Amino acid sequence: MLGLAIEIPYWGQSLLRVLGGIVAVLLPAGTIVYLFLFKMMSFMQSRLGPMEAGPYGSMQLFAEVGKWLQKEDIAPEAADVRIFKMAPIIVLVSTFLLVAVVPFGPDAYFTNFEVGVFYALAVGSVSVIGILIAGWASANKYSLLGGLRAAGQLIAYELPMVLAVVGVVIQAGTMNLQGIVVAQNTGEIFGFAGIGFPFVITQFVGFIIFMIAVQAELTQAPFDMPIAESELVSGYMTEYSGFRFLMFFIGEFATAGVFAFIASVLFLGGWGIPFAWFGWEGLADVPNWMNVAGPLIMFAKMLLLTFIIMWVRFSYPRFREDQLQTFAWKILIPVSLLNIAVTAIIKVAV
Amino acid sequence: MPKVPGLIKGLGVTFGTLVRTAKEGANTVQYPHEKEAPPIRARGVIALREDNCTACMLCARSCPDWCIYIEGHKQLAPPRRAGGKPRQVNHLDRFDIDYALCMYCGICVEVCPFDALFWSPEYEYSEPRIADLLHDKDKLGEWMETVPEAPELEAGAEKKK
Amino acid sequence: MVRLSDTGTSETDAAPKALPGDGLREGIVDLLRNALGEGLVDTHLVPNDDLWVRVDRSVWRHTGEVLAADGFDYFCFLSAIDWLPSPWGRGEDDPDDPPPERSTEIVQGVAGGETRFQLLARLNDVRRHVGVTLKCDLPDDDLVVDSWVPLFAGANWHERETHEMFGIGFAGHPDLRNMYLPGDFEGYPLRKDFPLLARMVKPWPGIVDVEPMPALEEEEETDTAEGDTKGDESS
Amino acid sequence: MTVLSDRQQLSYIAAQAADARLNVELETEGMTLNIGPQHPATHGTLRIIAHLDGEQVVWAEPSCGYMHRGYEKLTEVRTFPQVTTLINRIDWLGSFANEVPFILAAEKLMEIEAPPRAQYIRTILFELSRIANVSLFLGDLGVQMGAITPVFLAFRDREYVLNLIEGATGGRFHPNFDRIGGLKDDLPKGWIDETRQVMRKLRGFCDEIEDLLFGNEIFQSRMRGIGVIPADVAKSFGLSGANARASGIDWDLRRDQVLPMAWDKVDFKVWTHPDGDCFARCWIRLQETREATKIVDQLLDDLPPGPVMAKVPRIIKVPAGEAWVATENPLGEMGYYVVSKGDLGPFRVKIRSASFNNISVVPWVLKGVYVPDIITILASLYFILGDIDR
Repeated sequence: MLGLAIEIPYWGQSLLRVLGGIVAVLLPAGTIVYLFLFKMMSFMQSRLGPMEAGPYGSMQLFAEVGKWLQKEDIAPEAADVRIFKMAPIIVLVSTFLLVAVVPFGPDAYFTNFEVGVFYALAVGSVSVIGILIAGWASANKYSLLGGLRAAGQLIAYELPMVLAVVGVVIQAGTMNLQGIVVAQNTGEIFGFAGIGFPFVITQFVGFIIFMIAVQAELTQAPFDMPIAESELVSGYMTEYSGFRFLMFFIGEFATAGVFAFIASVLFLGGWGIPFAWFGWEGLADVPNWMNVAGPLIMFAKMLLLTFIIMWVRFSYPRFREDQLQTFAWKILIPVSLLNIAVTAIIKVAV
Repeated sequence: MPKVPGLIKGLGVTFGTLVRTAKEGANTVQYPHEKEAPPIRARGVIALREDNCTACMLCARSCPDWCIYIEGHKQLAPPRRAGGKPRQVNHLDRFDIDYALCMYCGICVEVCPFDALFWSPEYEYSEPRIADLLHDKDKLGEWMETVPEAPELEAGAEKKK
Repeated sequence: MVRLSDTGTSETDAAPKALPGDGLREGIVDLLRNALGEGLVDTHLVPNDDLWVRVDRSVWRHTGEVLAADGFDYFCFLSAIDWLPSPWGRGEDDPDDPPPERSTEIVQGVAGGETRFQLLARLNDVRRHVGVTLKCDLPDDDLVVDSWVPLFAGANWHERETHEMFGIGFAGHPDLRNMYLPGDFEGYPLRKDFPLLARMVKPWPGIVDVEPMPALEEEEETDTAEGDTKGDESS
Repeated sequence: MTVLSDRQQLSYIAAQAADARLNVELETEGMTLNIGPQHPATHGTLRIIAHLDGEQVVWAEPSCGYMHRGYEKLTEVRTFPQVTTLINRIDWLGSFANEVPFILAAEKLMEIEAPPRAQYIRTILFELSRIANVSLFLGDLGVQMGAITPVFLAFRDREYVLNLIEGATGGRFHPNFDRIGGLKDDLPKGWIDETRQVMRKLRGFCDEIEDLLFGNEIFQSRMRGIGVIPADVAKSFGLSGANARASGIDWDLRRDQVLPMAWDKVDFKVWTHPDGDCFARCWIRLQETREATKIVDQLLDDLPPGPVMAKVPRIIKVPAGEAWVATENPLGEMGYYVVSKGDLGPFRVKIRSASFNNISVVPWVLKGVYVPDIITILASLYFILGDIDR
């Protein structure tokens, strides 16, 4: 279903996809780091953040990357070196795998996968393996505790996340992410199609649970026990430095961006604008310029969601590990199950 | 009025600070570009007025850290009145303060009976080598330029004699 | 807005209580005298201020028990005093001169004493707002006393510290490891005959004096105070 | 230790028994975790050796001495004026407060008293250093709990207080402003008005911290019921300051003893809390900061005119005698037992610092808690390493 204005050979498409993937991962990561980690956090703490590199410190990230790349690649003596070195790559790869199914426009996607939601949730948990082996292979007690905490936490929060998404899938009637976008933008609320029908309205509970689970999956405060710098120094990342730490770092923020993309696809209407505005009937009617505007809309929505993620991160203290598990198993999962049940009943009834 | 959940209030505090920083500016200063002036009384560095020093050794003896080194010798100075006998005065040969040892307690400045030592609020004299923190009398003399006037006192204070 | 501080989780009797008078401290002395008998060696009472009690080594723990039962259950501190005058002074001697003669006479302080080492401890009564300082003589050849750890858990660290710093043993203490110093450290730093190395490694800068005029050297050894002449002029 | 038979330990034993069945099958073994001496949570170089079973602490013991500077020995080779600058550095966050009890002890031996204006200014500076100290604690509490913002707010507002202290004394951290018989100098012009403004800002900071941290449900769930220290345990370990008052011990040396200071001339509330848990300790400190700002305001209102220095000889020789003076420092009861032999310097000074006693309860209170609670409990006990090791 390639309806592009120009014909591109297959190798060209592949190259474009690779480049696009890298951009789709690194650009949000860089933006999030600069905008939120450097600037928003500083402003929330009544300071200015980095100001020296570039205007308003905008080149700071490049300076940091340059610094990390120069550093020696150190592995602890007792570490299981091969696995130790592999771990950050696994974490980063999972981010790239995730972005593969996110649609950015009618034709601007990497793959159009029928079970996109299922795939996204599945590869999202690959990073657990990376974190667990990072914690284990570092031969450090703090890392080990951090890795174990991360594994327990990510597994616990995978479930509410999946369950929160099920409501959306029921409502959209498809697991194809592109289909979910179309379903939201062609929908109408009691006959009013002016804003489409973003699922956040009906699936608000699911949205909240999804965002909480994302927060936990990203190991951001208040769920940052695996890193917990005041207890475990840096958790599973303690022994990493140089570009391997950089990979974890990019992985952390790129995953935040990608999860925000997915959340905006699932709940906020993704790249689309309400089709009724221009009288489009379906995906086939969407003109080509949406391939340019779509990513921008997605980017704006991603920034909005990461703003909330980061805002919470900079404001809250962290839970204790057992409280986190209690929260997941005793509150989030029952609530999301209830949400599914209600959604299903309404879906069948309407 | 129902109680606002603490989680929401916390978000409000951080957002409020964000807005305030954006509107009114940060509470920090961009150090090498702009500098905050220390208070007048700030104990930054000790300045020496060499003319006043009589090498009486009081400061060196009252220093808790033993970081003041003084050497001096006696010499004849011109008489005070015309036709009088030449006087014997102490001449200062060496006056070193080792800022690597100094605790900045100010006892030396206080005990000095001849007003030869002063506090200056200057603070930018860090050195890459620890030995360079030993300031000799010339360097201590240079700090004299930065010594401020003593501040006026608050109402109700008794004037110093 | 409802503040946490308004929810009033606090209960307190803010009114300051009447300050303890003489009678209170005398009562404590009487109590101890009755309970300890011969064990109470000496007391020193500054009216409305403070109370010192010196007890015999054999009743050290018993004193703690008696006082704890009387309300002195707040453990303040425990340490020791070495009454030997320091053979090193303040470390300001000129290394070239012959070492100065220093008195080695041991003079104890408040509430007297007979030995070089004295145990020092303080207990408070937080309800009556009164404290008592306890002292106990320890003979040089047998620096051991009963531990207070069974009475006051907080004495644990204080006794460890005292053991480390003075070499005083505490019978019944569970664990007299060093707190601060390495395990194989030799000597007891707070004893007066333990030199403070920081004051030994370099001579005092104050030893140096202004060199006299070469010509007048034999005439008079001028004192530092006579350097004033120039100061008068400039002021 | 006898006091260990508490419900905390009983619950731990019960948990152990429950785990024992599992352990037989899985052959688990404990792990020893060294927290410190270089660790983000140890403010300085305290080392906690924790023996863990999973994430639960079997036993934990602090290991001190990484910053032992031997102050008790150092005071013996210094004169009385020289000691003040040294003891500034015991609790380096509330340094002015360290000077006061020593100077008071020396004054007691010399039987002189500072003039009223000096007493007022002393008390003001004492409370300012309490605010500087405790406001940093309130911010640091956030960092220990994983919230990064409060510490910056705390540093921001502590800066105002430090500027005040520096403006009056010349020393930001180590004022060395107290002299036997009074103060080194009077206040500079404009200081009082500035202080009033800063006190208003500090009250705003307390509200902010309360909204951001203390009211936060996550924070409360982390703090409430954790690290409970009952009153009798607190007394037998000699806990003082907010740690004791959080256990319901109504004991504040500002109110409960006669000192030549100005606390008896102001109206303030001594807060206590019946719970004795981490939250109580932190909350008491928050309230104390508020009270301290009010004390400063009241003292500024009726600051008497007059000299700030009593008549003392130029060369200070303290008559032979012994004196014990303790004050309610930011960290708790800080006292000096000064023995003088009529010399230029003290013969022996026993420094009773608050943190040493406060932290000696750690092996007791850490039994059976989880690793994150180690940090919470340590943070809530609030120690300054220089105050432990001296």
